[in-house]
Amino acid sequence: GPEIVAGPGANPECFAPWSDDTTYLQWEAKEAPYKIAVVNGFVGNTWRIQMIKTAKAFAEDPAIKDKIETLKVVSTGTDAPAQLGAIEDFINQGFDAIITIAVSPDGFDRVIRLADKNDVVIVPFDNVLDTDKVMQVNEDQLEMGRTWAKFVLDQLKAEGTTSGKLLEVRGLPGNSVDRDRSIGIHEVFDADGGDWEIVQVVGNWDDGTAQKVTADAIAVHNRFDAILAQGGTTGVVQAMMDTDHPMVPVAGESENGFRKLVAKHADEGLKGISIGQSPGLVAIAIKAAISALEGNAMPQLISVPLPIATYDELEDGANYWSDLPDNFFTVNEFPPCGVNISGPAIMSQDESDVN
Amino acid sequence: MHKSTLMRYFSQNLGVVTASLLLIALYVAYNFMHPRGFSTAVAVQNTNEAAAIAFVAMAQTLPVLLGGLDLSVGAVMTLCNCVASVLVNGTPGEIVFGMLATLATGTAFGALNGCIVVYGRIQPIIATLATGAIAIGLALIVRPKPGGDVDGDLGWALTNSVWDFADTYGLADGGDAWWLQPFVDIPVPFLLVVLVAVCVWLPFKRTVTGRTVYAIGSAEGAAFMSGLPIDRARIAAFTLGGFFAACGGLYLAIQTSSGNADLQQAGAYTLNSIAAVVLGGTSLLGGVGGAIASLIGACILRVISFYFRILDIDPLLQPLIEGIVLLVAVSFGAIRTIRVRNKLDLFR
Amino acid sequence: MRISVSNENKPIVIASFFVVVILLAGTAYTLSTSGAAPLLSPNYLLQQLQTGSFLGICAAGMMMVILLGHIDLSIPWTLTAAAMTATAVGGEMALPTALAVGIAVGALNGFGVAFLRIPSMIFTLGVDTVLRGLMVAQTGGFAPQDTATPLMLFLSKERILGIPVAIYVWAAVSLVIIIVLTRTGFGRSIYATGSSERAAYLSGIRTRFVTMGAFMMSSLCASIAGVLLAGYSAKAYQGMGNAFLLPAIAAVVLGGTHILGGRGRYVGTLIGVVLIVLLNSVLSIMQMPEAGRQIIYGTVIIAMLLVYGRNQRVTS
Amino acid sequence: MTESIVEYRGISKYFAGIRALQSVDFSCKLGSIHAVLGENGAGKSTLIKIMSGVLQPDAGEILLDGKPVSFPTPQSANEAGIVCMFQELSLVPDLSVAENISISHPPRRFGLINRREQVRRAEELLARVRCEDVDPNAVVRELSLSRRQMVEIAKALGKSPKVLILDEATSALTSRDVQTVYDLLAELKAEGVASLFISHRMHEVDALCDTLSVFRNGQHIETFAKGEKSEREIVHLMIGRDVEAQFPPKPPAPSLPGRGEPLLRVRGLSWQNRLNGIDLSVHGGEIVGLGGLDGQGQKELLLALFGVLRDVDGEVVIGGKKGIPSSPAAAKSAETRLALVPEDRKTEGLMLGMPIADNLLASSFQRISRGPFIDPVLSRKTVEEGISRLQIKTGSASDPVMTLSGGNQQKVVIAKWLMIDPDVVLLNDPTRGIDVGTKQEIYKLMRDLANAGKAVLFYSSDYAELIGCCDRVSVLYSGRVVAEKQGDEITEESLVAASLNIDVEAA
Ligand SMILES: Nc1ncnc2c1ncn2[C@@H]1O[C@H](COP(=O)(O)OP(=O)(O)OP(=O)(O)O)[C@@H](O)[C@H]1O
Ligand SMILES: Nc1ncnc2c1ncn2[C@@H]1O[C@H](COP(=O)(O)OP(=O)(O)OP(=O)(O)O)[C@@H](O)[C@H]1O
Ligand SMILES: [Mg+2]
Ligand SMILES: [Mg+2]
Repeated sequence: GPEIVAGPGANPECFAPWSDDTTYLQWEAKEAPYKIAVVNGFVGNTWRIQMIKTAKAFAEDPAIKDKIETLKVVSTGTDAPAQLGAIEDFINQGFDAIITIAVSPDGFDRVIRLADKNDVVIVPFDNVLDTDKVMQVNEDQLEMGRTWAKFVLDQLKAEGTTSGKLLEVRGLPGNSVDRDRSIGIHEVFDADGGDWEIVQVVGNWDDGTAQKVTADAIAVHNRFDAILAQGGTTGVVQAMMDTDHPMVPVAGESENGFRKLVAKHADEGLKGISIGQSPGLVAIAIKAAISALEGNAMPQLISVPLPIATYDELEDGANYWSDLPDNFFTVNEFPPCGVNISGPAIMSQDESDVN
Repeated sequence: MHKSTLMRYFSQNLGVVTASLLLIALYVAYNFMHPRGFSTAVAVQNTNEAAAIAFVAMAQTLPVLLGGLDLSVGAVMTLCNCVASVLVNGTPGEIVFGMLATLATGTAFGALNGCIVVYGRIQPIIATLATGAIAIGLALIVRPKPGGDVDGDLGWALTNSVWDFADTYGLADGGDAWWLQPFVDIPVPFLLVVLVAVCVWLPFKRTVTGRTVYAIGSAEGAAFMSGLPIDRARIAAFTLGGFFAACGGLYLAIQTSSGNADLQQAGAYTLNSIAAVVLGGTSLLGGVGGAIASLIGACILRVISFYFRILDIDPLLQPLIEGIVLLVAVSFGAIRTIRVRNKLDLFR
Repeated sequence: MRISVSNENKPIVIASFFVVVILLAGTAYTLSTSGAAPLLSPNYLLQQLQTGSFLGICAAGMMMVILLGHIDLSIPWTLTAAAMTATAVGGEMALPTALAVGIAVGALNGFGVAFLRIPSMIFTLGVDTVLRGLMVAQTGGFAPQDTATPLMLFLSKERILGIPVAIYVWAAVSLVIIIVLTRTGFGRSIYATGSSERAAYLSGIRTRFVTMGAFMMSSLCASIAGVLLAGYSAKAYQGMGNAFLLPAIAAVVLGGTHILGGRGRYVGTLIGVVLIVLLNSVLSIMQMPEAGRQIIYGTVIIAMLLVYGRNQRVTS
Repeated sequence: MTESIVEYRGISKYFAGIRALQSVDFSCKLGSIHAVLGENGAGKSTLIKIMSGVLQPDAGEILLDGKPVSFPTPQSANEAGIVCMFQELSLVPDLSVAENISISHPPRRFGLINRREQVRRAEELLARVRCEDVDPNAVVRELSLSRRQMVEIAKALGKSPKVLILDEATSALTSRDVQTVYDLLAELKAEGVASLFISHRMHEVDALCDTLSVFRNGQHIETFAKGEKSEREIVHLMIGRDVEAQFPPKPPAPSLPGRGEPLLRVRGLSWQNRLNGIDLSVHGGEIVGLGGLDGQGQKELLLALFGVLRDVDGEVVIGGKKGIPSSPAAAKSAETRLALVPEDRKTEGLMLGMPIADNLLASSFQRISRGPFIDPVLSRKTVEEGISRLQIKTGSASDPVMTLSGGNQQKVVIAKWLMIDPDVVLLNDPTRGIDVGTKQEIYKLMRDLANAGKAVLFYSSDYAELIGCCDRVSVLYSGRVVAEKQGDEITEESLVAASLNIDVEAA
């Protein structure tokens, strides 16, 4: 298993520690090239597909191509034993590192124990584990919630609104990401002291569901002063427009569709902020795994900066694409890490492919 | 003339026999292709992965034998998983109590299903669609967020080989006793599944109640006229199904040391359990088949997914291939259709 | 032609009664908490029916299959696949493409169930998985266009005479189904086949084609729902059909269709859909947490089936 | 005579207002074989279902050995020594013969079923009913109907009954098995067992029973000892009127040559090992019977002609069209116009839960449709015609067909096929379980069809019917036609001899 060492770690611009008390882990160095596996859970949505394609594409990147002997990607579905089994199987097969999006934030004790026994580096990202025994990569979900809330608060204050009714569209119930983002949002509004009523609906991070629950909420409550959506934001805005709800500030994810709508309607009051959980995180996780295998000291929890774009920063062709589908996630590049795979480059082999 | 016993067994159990052969072929080939094939580590990993679905497939078998379907098995398993994640920790006494309470929860829920079906006289498929929702609701109340701390030693002991089990609890000289040697390499989850199958299912099948379950699925009217205890058998079948689902949930909790009231996972388990039952050769019309067959069916499902890890298949094509393999596997049932010479035999 | 037996109408009457109860309970709740009664406003109801039309159309198709004593588990991804291919093709051909996908999937399902005689429960499950795999591969390989065409937008969002077009579409589908079920030999053959396939076959009914036809209608309905849903969301996306399977089955059964086939009236299915849509929206107005929602959902289904009267005990 | 073992006092039973039994007083005595007679729907099955715990009476009481009892379930009746063989068999098709025979009280060891002992027991009981050829380990589904009935009898014996009830339990038995049953019942009688015997075959009742009870319209009409009344009187009691000739008169046998092409000609028909080169022809205007022991290929022949079997070899010409229809739908098409009244009306002839009207129309949707749409006026007219033509006794055409009595259900099946105006009518034992009155109507109908120029091919397990109805009889033995009799040659002896494949002339 890894040793706990003192920082700083390698390449701190890219592998930024989560906080000051983040510990550092160090594995014994191994000879390149490495065998790396990505064990995904569920596969039936665009985000996951984009993530898988990013992983494949990143492995072909000249900077790391030589360090990877094989990159294997499997999707196990939402079944925890299948995911744990796949990880264990790769350990048995002698893989060096395993990147994973955990189906459940717990239950990895056994595979972590096995991985440590076999000196395998496990790197959970996106849906991370409630443990400090492995190196993990994520964006700060709490911070994301706070940023959304601060932005909305600022917009409202600028209009002179200091109290009112807000709509919060939450994600998958029970998920830790959903929980953290929501906590972040409420923290800020509670601290503000204004009289804010927050109506919560469950949108499952899915456009259709989010659209339906938003439409229902608008029908019942008539008017909200702002909307904070964890995902399915395109659907949320769509519902606003369908119900002729006045354009109000919206905080949301990084779907291309949402950014397109914000760019188009910002003047009418759709002041939006778009922060995304990027499918590109997988690339950073792979990079972190390689760095760890090379024997570098690594932060136990790596914080990837939030890719924020507010309505006044949107630029067609740079951080959104007006001629491309709604459904892919815009933010995918992390320059400090040398990860430069843009959404459109991933999701379409060539530009002519898309209209 | 009377056929020989063996011939008769084969002809009457064609489904199970084919499934077993298929499983053996698939599994042996997998081990040959695996860099560490035919080793305890691989066997432990494989059986761990298959245990929960095997239990759930056994749970699904009973309602199917009755000629119905239980759409709540996945949900009941999830509920038990959540209950176990809360209760199975602390002193050895508390742990044992937690395990019993978990099994009792599933068994009770199964009995509830049975009572609704029998006394409410609602079709099982639709009754369990509803009770499944209730089970998930309860699971969410028990465990609103995934997590839990199931006893770690227990988790380690039950998810490894017999040697590790003995080692963890200091039994049989820490696993080194001479009499244990022939067994040290057997994975514990394998033993657990076999134990439940042999000690619960096989005796059940050989009681009048168990036979009544088959009789109901085959011809309910005839069963009633023959003076068989119909209601008791129905309730017993659902109860036993609940017990098997609870075994699955308990094992899942021990394996993942946590509980997760995940709706999608519950749904996936239910659907996979049906697929496993069919692959094992149990007829969805009822009356033919058994839990052992479903167990084999569940293993086939799992082994198929093992192959994605050793073959080089484009990850984005994996779901497609998985679907096609499933479709083709169940389409083997069509061979019977093609062989039928009297078309009336098709409408059973 | 078919003269309804009073037993068949009982579930319909009871379900209608429940619809009223739900409306009143929901209104009582909103009146007591916010002093308004949005549930009774025509606009809110129309909007609920507009989103309910997707479920309604899926349930209409599902009913054909359930009348045969089968079930179609491939609805979620049939819907999704139809919508995704339609938007990918785009333009004039979008709608015909969606319908063609529906018909093709239905033909495949029907072939597996009627000709290969694989239990529908498992064959359609397999088809669903295959379709999901295809859509994953398609999204990953070809970066399909996903924006809804203007026609799709019109069909699900516009209003004519103040009523959403989606509701007209639902009404049209319903009308077609009612006519098929009551006034055509095909429809009567569905009932006959569902009641006893053996007897229907020996009566010279081509039961295999009847089965194929019913599955094709089911998938066709799913694809229409997919088109509407894509129009409503302005785009097609993975997993858009996931929310429709179990509610569609529940709606059909709550409407009094027998899950083992042979019996049921379409009006019942309509009311079943309305019931489920209203129940869902009342629960979400109450901001009921997921746990409570699931429990209430299950309890309502069981309670209603108990009220409908229990099945005959089998004694011979 | 001995004491009555079971006694009914004022038993009544209603079904949704329909009277099935009305204040019935009835008793049966130990050591007697007691026949229960009555037309379809007279209440016989209801009577014995109450006795055996399947149904509960609405009024009245049952005395067993003089003590009032009630049987809430078949199990409780069994425990009291009342064992019933139901009209619809109570065997479980997917369990083995041995399991079926000891189904409710299997031999056990350590609380679990002892399979070896179970097989031994089955062998013993099968030997008692002279069915050593039945493998106790065979699944019941694999057995023919007649074998199943014998297994059912073995199963009943295994419960050591004090009262044994046979509700049309012998309807599919061949003469050899019937003889076995006779012997058995005589044996049981000697042991003091009371037997209740329900059958629509008068000659069986005559040969077997010592006491007869007649039911009509849910009422017990009369009980008397055998020989007190003539058959004619008994039939009068049953149906409330006199029955003239049992069979309609046959037309004089025309000479075969010079009648032109037969409507149905079969040459060298073979299928699996069940049909081994059948030659047969049926002309318009004649009724041809299929004779022979049960299971010699008669049913397969009818199914093959109707397009139900796959891989049938041989040459078939139907109404000038060559070839075997590929399915029932093709068989009934305008070109061949074949109709089949199947063996088991409940599962093969009717959609039991559907309205009578829909059942009547099930074969003729095309005929009553304009384009794809059913013409409501035409369909109503067609249904009314069908009901009145066969005098089906129904309340409303929209009632489920399962509310009809057996005979009327059978009429629905026949009426359904008459609607397509068939040229060739195949009948598979159409009078099984049908009462005397209805049987007559069916015989008359067959003759009318023949007189209208149709060809009728008719299988029956009852020799009397073949003799009374048919212009010609082809006797099948192991999938071949071994004899063809016509006119006066059709006698019981000649048919029996041919069935056993004995050459009478040579003997
Ligand atoms: N389950 C039932 N539901 C409604 N009516 C019934 C039911 N069982 C019997 N009946 C009524 O009782 C009458 C007597 O039926 P029963 O079966 O006893 O006649 P049966 O004498 O056995 O006739 P068969 O000779 O056809 O066997 C029937 O005509 C029918 O109207
Ligand atoms: N659901 C029902 N509703 C009304 N009447 C019924 C119903 N089910 C059965 N019956 C009546 O019960 C009687 C007895 O049923 P059973 O199944 O014994 O038929 P049966 O008349 O004896 O026919 P068969 O001569 O073919 O044996 C039938 O004659 C029928 O009239
Ligand atoms: Mg009867
Ligand atoms: Mg009868």
